[in-house]
Amino acid sequence: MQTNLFLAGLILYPAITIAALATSSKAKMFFRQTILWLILLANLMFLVFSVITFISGRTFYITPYQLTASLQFDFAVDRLGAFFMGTTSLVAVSVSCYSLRYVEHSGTDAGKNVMAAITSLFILSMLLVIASANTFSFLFWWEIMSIASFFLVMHERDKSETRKSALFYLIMTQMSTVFLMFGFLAIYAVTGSFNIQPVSGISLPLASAIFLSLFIGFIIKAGVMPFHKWLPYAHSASPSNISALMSGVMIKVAIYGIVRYLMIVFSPVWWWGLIILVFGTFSALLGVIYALKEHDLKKLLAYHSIENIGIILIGIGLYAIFRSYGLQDLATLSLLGGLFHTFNHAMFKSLLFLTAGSVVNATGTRNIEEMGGLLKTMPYTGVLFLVGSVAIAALPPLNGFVSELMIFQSFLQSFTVVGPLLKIVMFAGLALFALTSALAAACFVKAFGIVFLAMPRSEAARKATEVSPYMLFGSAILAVCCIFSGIFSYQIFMALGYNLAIPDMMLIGLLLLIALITVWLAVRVFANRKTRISETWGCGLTSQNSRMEYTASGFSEPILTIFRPVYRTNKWSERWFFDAGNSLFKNGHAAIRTFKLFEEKIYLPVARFVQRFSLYVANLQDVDLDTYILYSFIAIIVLVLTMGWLV
Amino acid sequence: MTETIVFSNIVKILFVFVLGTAALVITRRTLSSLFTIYSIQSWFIAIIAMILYLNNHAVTLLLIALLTVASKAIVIPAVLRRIQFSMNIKRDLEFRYLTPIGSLLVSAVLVFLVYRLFSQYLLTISGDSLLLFGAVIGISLTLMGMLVIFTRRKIITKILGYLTMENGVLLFSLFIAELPFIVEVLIVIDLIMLIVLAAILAFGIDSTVEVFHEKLNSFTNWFRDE
Amino acid sequence: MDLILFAYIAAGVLILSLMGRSLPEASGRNSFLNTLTIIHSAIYLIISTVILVFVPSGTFYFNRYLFVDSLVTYEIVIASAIFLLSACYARGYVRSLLEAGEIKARELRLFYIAFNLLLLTVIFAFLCNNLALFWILLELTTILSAVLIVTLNAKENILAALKYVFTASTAMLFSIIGLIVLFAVTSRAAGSGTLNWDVLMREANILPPQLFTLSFIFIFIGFAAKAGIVPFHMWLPQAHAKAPSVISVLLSAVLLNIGAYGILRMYAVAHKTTSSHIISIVLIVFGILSIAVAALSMLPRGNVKKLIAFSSIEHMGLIMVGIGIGTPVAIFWVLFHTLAHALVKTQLFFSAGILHQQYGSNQFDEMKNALTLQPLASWGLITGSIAIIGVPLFPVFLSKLNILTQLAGYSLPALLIVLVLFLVVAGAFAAILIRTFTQKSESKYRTYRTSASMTIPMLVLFAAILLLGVYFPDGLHRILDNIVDGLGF
Amino acid sequence: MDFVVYTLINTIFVLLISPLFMSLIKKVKAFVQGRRGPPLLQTYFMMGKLLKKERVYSANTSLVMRITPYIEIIFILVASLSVPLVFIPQPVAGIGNVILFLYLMVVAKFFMALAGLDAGSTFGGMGSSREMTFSAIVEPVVIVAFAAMGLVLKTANLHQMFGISLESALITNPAVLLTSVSLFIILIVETSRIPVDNPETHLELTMIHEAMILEYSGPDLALMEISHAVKQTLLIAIPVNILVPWGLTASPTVPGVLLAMISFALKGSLVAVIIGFFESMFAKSRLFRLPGLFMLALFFSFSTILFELLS
Repeated sequence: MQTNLFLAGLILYPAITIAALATSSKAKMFFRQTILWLILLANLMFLVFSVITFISGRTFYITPYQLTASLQFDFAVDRLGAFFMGTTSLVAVSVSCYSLRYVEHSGTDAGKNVMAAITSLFILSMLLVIASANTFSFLFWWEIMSIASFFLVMHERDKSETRKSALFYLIMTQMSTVFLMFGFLAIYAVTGSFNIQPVSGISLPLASAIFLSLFIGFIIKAGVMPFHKWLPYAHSASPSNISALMSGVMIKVAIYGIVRYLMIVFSPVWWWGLIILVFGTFSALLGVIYALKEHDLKKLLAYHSIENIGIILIGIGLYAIFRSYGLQDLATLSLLGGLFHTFNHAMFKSLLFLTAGSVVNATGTRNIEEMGGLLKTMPYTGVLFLVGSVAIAALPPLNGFVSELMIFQSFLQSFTVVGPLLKIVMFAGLALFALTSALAAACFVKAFGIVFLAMPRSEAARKATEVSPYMLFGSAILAVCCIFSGIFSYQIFMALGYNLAIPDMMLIGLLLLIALITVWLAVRVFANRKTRISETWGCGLTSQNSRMEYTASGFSEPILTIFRPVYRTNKWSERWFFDAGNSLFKNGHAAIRTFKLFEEKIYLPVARFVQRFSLYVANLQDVDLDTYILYSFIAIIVLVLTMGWLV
Repeated sequence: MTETIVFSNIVKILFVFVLGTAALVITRRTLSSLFTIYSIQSWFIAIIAMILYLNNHAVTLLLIALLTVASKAIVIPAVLRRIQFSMNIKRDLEFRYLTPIGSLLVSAVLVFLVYRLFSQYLLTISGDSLLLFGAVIGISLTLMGMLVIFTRRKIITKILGYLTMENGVLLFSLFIAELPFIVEVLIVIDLIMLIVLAAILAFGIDSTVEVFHEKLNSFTNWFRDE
Repeated sequence: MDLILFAYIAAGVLILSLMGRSLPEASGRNSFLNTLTIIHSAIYLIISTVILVFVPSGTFYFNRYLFVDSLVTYEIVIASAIFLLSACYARGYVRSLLEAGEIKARELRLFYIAFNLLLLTVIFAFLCNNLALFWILLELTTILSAVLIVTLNAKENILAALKYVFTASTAMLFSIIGLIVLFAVTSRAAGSGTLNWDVLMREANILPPQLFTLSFIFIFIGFAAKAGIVPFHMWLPQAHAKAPSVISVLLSAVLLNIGAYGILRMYAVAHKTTSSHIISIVLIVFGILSIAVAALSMLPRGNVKKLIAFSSIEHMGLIMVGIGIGTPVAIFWVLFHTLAHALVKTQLFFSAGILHQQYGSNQFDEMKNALTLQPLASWGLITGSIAIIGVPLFPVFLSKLNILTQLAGYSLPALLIVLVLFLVVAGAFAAILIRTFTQKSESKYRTYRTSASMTIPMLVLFAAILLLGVYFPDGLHRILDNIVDGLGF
Repeated sequence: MDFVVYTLINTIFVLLISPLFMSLIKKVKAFVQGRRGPPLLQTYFMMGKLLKKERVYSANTSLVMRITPYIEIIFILVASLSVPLVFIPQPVAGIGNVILFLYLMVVAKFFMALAGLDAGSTFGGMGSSREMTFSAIVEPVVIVAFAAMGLVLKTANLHQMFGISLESALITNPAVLLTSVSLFIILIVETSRIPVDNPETHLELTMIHEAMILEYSGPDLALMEISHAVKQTLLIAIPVNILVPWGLTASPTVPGVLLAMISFALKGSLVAVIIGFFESMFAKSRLFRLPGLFMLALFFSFSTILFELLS
């Protein structure tokens, strides 16, 4: 059953790509719809496949294609692989359902066909990266994933901002491949084979070097702090269904890599776990702090992906520390927390991106300062966005809370167990982690409040209308998953055989329901049922317009002032005067500029250095004949000298 | 016994003459004198080959000597003079990177360097010190030829530098091991074709493109009828 | 079996004599001469495939001056295939050059004679067993390709050809010194001096290692110049950029291979002597140096053909590194890489040729709304550069990955350096392509109609590249295996 | 079965007792200012009056405004289950989990902030922006305080904490004293008392909590006030029941529960008086000086941790 599902999926995706590419110039809407329905079908097949493999618990082996004796594509899907493939295909199902109507909005016919084609290749490559059992096919599909997502980011290529972010994205993915290749090839040099299996008999320094290079390779792709800069650019530049796929699932493939190599290939040393923990904590904290100052809806969500990836890394870091100290049950708790948060983040982040996509489509802008009051004009999208925000802000009944609770639990229980120095680190980690999740709640109050509540702040927001039912249904699948996996989390874990000391959310949900019914009845019986509509209290001002409302920058201004050292905001102003003596002020403007630390301090200097150095090398060669011969002359002399001395 | 000492003295004198001509090639400015120096140099190498033939009676040495005289002493200088006449350039004044004195200093250092580095290897092949000395002179002559190429401005002088390099290689082969004669002949033919092509390109550089192409074509028609 | 050799020579002489006779006027002349060239290269392809299939490796002709073994047949098939493809492409390309006035009608005879002579010399260069004869034929290819570069009606071509001739031949002179030393060494060690590959292979273990390394270094200087290895690569970008695209295909995909073939043969001999580790250090250092200089000088490039030329230098550097490592797997994938690189490079230059005809210049900034005007050429260039960077669905990924795997076994720091350099290359290609193919301009361009003779080779090439990237035929696997055993790895 | 009895008793008792503490604090502040202040049952009368009034909603408000009061009250009530005021039941499926308790209150805060924004008035926006900022800054302090207590009492479940404090008289243990100081500061912040925010005033620039519920009227306002009062009682109950646990009973016997109720009422009113005096002693501090106060609480919790590690 599983084999033919897997093979059917393996054949269907490339067939879709080829069909869509072949007819890309002529195909009209009907043909494109069939293509998208086929992609939906393929995703469903893989979803069923991964659910079966996950439940059956047996590892599923298959070697569909052999290139040469040493290079072959063999796939092995164990429980971990099935879990990640399940998440990927679930998100892919909802995104492809969403993009049935979303694709119609932007671009020419040919562009839309090419996008559909490359999306199917993109989804297939992600699934096969997770399933691949040897590093050759891992790298093969990893590269296809990067190039396919690069083309998808380039979809709206006439905007200069898209070009910049697409180039930035490609360079970062290629850099991650450099580190990954270094790690994989070093393992190949030691073990002599490509397949992913426990590596034994490695000296610690070499193992640490390999682990570090793999770790850096994966966190570049996952968008962790020092290497995160491509994520906000790529997500705001690419169409929403693609950024939902990218941030919902592609980042998870990198997390899968870390977990696979940490759990199976290497046995972690405690300071590895510490490194992961430190990277995770700072990535989470700075991710949410930068999200707070962001007023572009998709960039805000992108920064939140960085924050949630940080949280997942905290879970994995704790797992590595506990495992190196031999605390088995704590290790499983924190790992399950990390993995469950991966699943949750895939759910609510894709939900948020899809609903954000509908909002951006309806209002035509990404800037939340120009939105407002959309809950009344787009009620269903509003409710879905609310479910997403409640989940991401880790509020109890939903799934975001359960996974963060598990990580909190492993933090709390670790104090009684771990050595003194590490306890201090744990406390600091706990404090920063709590600050992160609280700031996330604040950020999503801002996002939901400014976008959906009160009065529309621009003409476009006023005329926004609800999106098509397909798009709503796509997001609704994810919302239902969020709610379902939140409330029945305890039961799911029990079914899978892990009984964890976490509160039973189903009981809490029940209690909430009972309380709601009793209070509602009490109010219905005792309270007065008359309601009246009048206008908001404005200290006696009669004309009530949207300029009176709180804006997004106003909302986040207190936090910005408290975290000023992080933002290093500098106040910039310029003035023009009528007279030379600068006394008669003509006009001028001022702005608070947040200092882009990473961009100015790390990325641009490196890029400039490479540019200057390569210009120098290039000018070295644009010379005339005499200098050519001079170079050869010097080269021969040097060669003869070294040979004379060496041989 | 005596005649071997006399023989090695004569060869050493000829080496000095060859190095002298190389120095002259580096420094001289007028093209016609350069061509005569080149043919004298080829004569000296032919004489060395002849003397070596007298010493160990290898037939190829005699043939190489005759070939060198025929090609490098007579034919190539004639071709170069005819090309120089049609380009009517008299002198090559500018120097680049190294003034003549600088080049001479560098070539002296080169000779010493090559000797210092390669003595212990080449000794095992060449047997006695005279042959080693000849090989070292050959390699340094090649390096001096290369020196000429990148210090002189005009293409014709660069061609001449290339020819002296080729002479150095020939000298080196005389003392280390003569390649089969057929190979030597092919090398010379190849050298002539290279010189003619380089000359035409040099001619093209100075004149307009049309004149160049029509000259190139006339050359090919001549080539085709043969 | 001398019959096959004479078939080559007979075909060559017949075609050349036909070309010598009186020719129809302008456009008729091009198609007449072009059909002759196509027939000529087609015959060569057929003969080489016949040799590949029927002739057992190790047969000698022409009293041991020429010989055939599995490596030779492999290289001949690639060379004649590339010549056939460029001959078809040339039909349309040269006609548009004629219309654009970049080439004169009376030049055509010279162009095609040189083209066919070059094919002849390339095939015989691979065939010859004697190192000196190989050297002479290499010199001949330099002269003929210089003539081919000069046929275009532009001043800088002459300068480019001159630079090419001088840089290549000065370096080649040093390899004669190497030959002479080798000849002396073999005559001293084994009685009679020899320069034939098979004899050298047999006597390799009795050759004194130090002297052999000395001769290897001198010979390496010459062949490195022909293969475009860094200190001697200066002529390559200039020659490729100025030459007509058909010729830069030959320069890049065929002539560089001969240089690399010579070095591979010499290394096969060196591998048997005891001093092979010094030689592999030299090769790897020069290889990494070439990748570095090529990678760094790609970024500020404005000219498409120069960019592609630098990527050839980079791939030759990778081949040097592969040969330097010297394990059988590395050599296996080096051979595969020569084939892959030749195909992808031809595709790139063909698309660059069409874009040149469309915009009249090679500068990237001139190429406005290329995707709409020339979709085939632009997508050819995009898929070509993606293939050359080493993206999975294309063959270069397989060879790059496996050569680096062997490099990992050799030394990890070197692996890191090479990987970072490939990152710079990918960044450069991406930056340039994104900037070029998103340039828009309202001004009306007349679209250059690419004739069928140009599109067919490109489609054939694209199919071959994609097929090679995904499916690895066993026949090819067997050929490469016997080559690796033949070379004694 | 025992759990159902516990829920009934605990919820009803908390609903009854909390308005008393609110009016007691008002009474103490009035007494300090030399006035007689409103009668003790004033808060009950206010609830009754509000229930009878009609609801007035602004035109801009949406669904969020209407559902927030209900969400407020039901989340606070479920949170109250994890703080046993009178008797400690057998632990049921992690109800007493500290993180769950805190996050249930965060939900209430989250929706109150949204409601503040919904009306579209400047005060509501300012209130929710400041509320969310300072609750974000105080969150790590709260969790570290509870973690420190967890470290001291070796458990992360409130029910077990109260159980342990029942057996061993913890009043003498210095570490617990330190955490209770930081818990008291957290109480002041969470229930927006004087140094952080002024609960009585309606002066636009100074109110944070009040600003968010400015737009509410009638039964909604009543629900919001009740949930605020219950939250305050819960935060009073935690330090009280840990430091002075003698009233608590483990078994649900009628006399035991009655005694526990009386003892908790006394203890609670004592703390309410302390709060009243505390509020009268301070003036409202400047907004961006508050993080300094939070750091004080954090300092106390860290000293507890160090204390615990060293001993």
